[in-house]
Amino acid sequence: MPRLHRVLIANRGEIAVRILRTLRETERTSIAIFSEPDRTALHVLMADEAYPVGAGPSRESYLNMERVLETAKRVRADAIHPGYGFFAENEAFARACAAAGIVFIGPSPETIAALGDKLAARKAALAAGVPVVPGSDGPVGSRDEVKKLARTIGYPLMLKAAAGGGGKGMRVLKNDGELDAAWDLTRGEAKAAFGDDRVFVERFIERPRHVEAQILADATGRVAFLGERECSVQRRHQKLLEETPSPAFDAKTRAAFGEAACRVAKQVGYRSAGTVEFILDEQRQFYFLEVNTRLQVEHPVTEMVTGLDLVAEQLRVAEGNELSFGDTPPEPRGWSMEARIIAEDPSRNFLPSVGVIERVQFPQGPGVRNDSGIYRGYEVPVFYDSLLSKLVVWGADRDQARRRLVRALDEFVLEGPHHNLAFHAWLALHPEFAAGNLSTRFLEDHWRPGELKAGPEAANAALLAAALHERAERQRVQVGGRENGASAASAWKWAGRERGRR
Amino acid sequence: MPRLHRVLIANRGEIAVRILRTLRETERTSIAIFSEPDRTALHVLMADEAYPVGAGPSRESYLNMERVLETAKRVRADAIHPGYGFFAENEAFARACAAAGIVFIGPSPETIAALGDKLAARKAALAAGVPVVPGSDGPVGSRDEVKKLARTIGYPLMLKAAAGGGGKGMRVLKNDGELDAAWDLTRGEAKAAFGDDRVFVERFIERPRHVEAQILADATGRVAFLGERECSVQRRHQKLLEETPSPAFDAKTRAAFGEAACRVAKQVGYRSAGTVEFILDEQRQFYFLEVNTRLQVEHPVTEMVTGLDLVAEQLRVAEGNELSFGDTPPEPRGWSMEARIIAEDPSRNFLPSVGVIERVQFPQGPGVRNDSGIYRGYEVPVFYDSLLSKLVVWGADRDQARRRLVRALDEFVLEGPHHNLAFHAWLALHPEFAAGNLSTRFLEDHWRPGELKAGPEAANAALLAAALHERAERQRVQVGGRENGASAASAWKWAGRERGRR
Amino acid sequence: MKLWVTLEGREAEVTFRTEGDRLVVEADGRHIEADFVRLPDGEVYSLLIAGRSHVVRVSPTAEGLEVEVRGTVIPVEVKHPLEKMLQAVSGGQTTARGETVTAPMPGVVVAIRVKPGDAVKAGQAVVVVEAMKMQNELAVSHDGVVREVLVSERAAVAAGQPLVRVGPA
Amino acid sequence: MKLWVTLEGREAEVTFRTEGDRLVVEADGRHIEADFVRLPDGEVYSLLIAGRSHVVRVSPTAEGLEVEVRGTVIPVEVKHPLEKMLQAVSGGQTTARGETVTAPMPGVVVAIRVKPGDAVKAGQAVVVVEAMKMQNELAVSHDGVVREVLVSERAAVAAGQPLVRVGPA
Repeated sequence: MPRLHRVLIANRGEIAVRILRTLRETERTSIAIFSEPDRTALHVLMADEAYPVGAGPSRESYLNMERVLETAKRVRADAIHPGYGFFAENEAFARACAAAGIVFIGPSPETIAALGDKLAARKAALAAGVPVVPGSDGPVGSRDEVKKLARTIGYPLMLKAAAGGGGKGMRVLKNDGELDAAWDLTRGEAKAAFGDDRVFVERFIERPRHVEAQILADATGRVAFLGERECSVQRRHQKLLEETPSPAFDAKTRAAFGEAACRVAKQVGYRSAGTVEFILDEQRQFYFLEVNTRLQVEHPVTEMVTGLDLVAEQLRVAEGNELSFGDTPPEPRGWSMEARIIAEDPSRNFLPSVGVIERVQFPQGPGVRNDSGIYRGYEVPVFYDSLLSKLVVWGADRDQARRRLVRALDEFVLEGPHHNLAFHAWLALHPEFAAGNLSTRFLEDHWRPGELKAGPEAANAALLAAALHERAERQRVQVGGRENGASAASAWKWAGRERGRR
Repeated sequence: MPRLHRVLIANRGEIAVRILRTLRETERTSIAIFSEPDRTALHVLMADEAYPVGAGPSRESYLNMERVLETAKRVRADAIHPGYGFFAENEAFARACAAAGIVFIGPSPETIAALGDKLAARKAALAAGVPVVPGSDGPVGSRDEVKKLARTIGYPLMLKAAAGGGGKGMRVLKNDGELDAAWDLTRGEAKAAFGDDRVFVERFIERPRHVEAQILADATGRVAFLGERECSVQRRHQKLLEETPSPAFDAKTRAAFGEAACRVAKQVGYRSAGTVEFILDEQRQFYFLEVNTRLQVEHPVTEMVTGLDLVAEQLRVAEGNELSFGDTPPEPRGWSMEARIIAEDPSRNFLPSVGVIERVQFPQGPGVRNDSGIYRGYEVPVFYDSLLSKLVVWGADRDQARRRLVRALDEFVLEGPHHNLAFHAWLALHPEFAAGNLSTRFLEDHWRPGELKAGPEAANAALLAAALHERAERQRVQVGGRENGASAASAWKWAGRERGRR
Repeated sequence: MKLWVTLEGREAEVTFRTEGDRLVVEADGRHIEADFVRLPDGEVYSLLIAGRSHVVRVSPTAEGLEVEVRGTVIPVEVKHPLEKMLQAVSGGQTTARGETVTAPMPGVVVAIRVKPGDAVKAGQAVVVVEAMKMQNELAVSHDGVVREVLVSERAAVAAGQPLVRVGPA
Repeated sequence: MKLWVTLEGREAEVTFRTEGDRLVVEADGRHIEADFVRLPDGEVYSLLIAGRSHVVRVSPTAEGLEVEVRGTVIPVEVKHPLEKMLQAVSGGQTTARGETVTAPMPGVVVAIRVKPGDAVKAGQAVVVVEAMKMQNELAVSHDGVVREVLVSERAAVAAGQPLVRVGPA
């Protein structure tokens, strides 16, 4: 297999930037694609080449299979890297690439098909002798079917989109009543997000940990386990902070866990980088959840402790070469955490936010890595997801990593959309987090609106800043500038609404 | 020894920022000091506390011993970290700290005294059985004395300030004629930089490599060798790019080298972090040069491959604790390089530059670390040295590190003063550098003015940019806006001068 | 200069003056002095309060100011003497006025949970808007009665567009 | 619009027009088209030239423009038709005019190597200024004769301050 010189990145945002950095470091030509509103996106500015693929909505550009493939052919791309989301786990796209003589950087279409459907994946895991969470054997067609199942498995249940992933299209049901409310909403989200409204159910574990295995398999079927990642801190099934290793693991658990993950991978003849997701119950017994046949958002924490470049390894595999480390992956060193910096407002129930990045200063210094798709003056488009940047830290042990995260968050300047920097600072300083007592219910258990109150010293500083602002504004401010007292008062009332608008 | 809670940083710029990051990560109070022009310097903005110590010139502020110590006492500092430069290698300051009951973070005053004087240091090395470069046994009093010495050792000779360091106050003499020219200039620089115009001479090795050993010694006299750093790429004895490991070393050389460095350290009862500098001749025989009794500018490359935080280790030693790794330092992993980003103009013989940082975007992503003292809108003061930032990269091997450096330099945006980003890109791409063929004469051998010519593609882009600029300016530009042709012409002539002014 | 500043729910009468780079503030009995300088980029101030270093970022919003201190955003309500007086006159029983639920960002209405005449309780979700691939339930902040529903399901809505008007209970 | 652009020593006659976000340039026979957009921060343009992505930063200087492309700074001299004509008239024998050596940055004069009347050769150092702890030798760019020395040793000088005037040989 010849060297892949020209690689098209069928993605955008931070992951497109992440991929093109490796392309540049391996002296390949990086080819970006962009939707109309993304003409000024960072991945377009940084790429060697960039080509338009349509209008803002994903379906008309990044998910426009014909347009993307036509572009790849026209610009003579040797390969396509799908990143995550979009076509990353799309069997048809992978097939179409092969048909067009373009290397799809990822597993085979057959593997994607076998694992993309959660139910087929469950079967594969069972076939490999890996435990799974009890649930429906296939899609459930009606509320009643679910209710019947509930009699045997018992509530709480999890209602999940069959084609789902990334926490979208999932709801917990505590009783028949909640089912009635959730049924349409969940299938609606599934339809909107994946164009497939089939859903299934499985037993809901009260306080599970989400732990996943990073695997890397070469073309000859050799599978390497690169350590676990704990992604328990989530909100609405959306991961917020990931780390490796898992504070819940000892060497024995890790060995069994890695061995199980590799069994699943071998069962389906896996190739390239992938993630086998498990949940741990309160007894730390792990159950297979699903396989993500792609590079994961949180892959950097694995890179920080192994020193590997997972994108570079994917390219090696796609070129038919063996992995850079042969049979023995490097010993993980130290601890790494990733905080997802998202455009949302923690003080308003994490409502998504948009707008122009007015100012940004990324934290720097020892043990800090930023993977980002934003820059000063860039307007975050409404069409795509609200991940602005990933703040990744490394430490010799968990506590150094955690304290470094606190330090880095403190340095991080981000003005424009609302963001969750202060939330992450709250999290990193929370005694239960510091103690490693995590579960996917961490927020339900510990987060309360108003957690982000500033201390008295900060309040004093804010008071002084307000005075200095008034001094600066003195000329422009007319006393009573708001037409009348009533509307001044109404400013109060509207406060909530208004803040969402920024 | 009690924990050092309140640590005053008797320094400024990137190293003050570097130190306070570790203080924050180890949950200590960071106390900055600042000169008048540094009121808005980054270390002041980032510190927990900050106190003024006088006017712009170093002698009136950062080198004002009474003022600094008085401040440290008044604010109840437990310890002072001197960084590098300023009081870092000042015996009297270290003594005064002790007298004031403040812990000086560094070696003992006696060690500083023994090693601060290059001639005493040579004696210590000889006593430890470590080879030194042949030269004068003490300061030379006159031109004639040097000429006499030259008869025995032979030209070329190196004329060096006895109190020197950091490459300041050094000149190479090829013959008696050059001596006459250099004598006053060198002693003048020595006087200006160190307040001590004593100079000495030693044999000048034509194409030496500069390789240094990072050592770390605890209070009980245990000395650890943390690997070498090659700092051969220099201009006017000013290091420009450092890396670890050295491409000139094999395991055998490294072992002998580390062992020699530790012998010197033990000979003088060294404590805390230090650097033993050697030069390698063309036969890769190493000769002791000097010991820097401080944290080195280039210490981050050692941190990148060992995973250690050298400032944290210094704090442990200052608190009387053992090193974090006990007796066995971590195995170095991979390769690291540091490029010094300096406010100077490579296209004008590296003339120092000043001005406001109009825009800055640090490179991000995998394996990249920035240690910097600047931010957007900050005005680089003329009083201090012109190091703006340190770009540090890590790679699994030298070539990945080098290609990552190229990638990071390409991402780096820095507008305002002239800078040497393009120079570093030239260096990192130079075949001799890529091959690891380094010496302190690398620039004399390979650098020519005009090396930074842009390629045809960049020239086209520049042409288009000029057109777009004119379009944007169309309204404001009056044709012939410069009063007349003569002055338009003179704009040419003045170009050189003008560019220096930015 | 005199101001009323509401910060974290507490309102205080604040008087301040500056002397060169010194700022002197009196707020309900407390006396605070600081060395201040405005930084070059944006409305950002460096404050040294008894040696403690703070960088504070000020951004005006519709209802006043947001001041960011070390990553934490602190909403600050500032009123001037006259404004204060007028508000006193108007009594400021803000909750009696009802409210309008607006779209916080561009999106598509995927569900409307109420119809005119429905009684709603504070915190009750009345509309679901999908934006950035998330479905967001928009709730009322006070008890009341739905007066108007201004959009229909599947409608694309702009940021700030009124969706539902609610009157006092 | 027509311009004369000097770039890396070569002068070219350039005509260009824009159509929406397309830029069309003709420069000595070559035809270059690009998709362009000005980026929000500074005078920075994103160019797509036949798909190749370039971010170019433009900063005006005393003698024209500096355009930065991927870290390399390219000085660009731009002249307008009239300016061009006038320069033709004035013959532009720039080197015959002599020059003034100025301090490139604030510093202290530590040595003066010439006196009025001395003949100097291009590249010869005439003054040493210490700034940022480095001693910088300032040279003349053309042969000539020293007319005036405007400073004395130990004098503190400001950026751009004239130090030595040199007349034609």
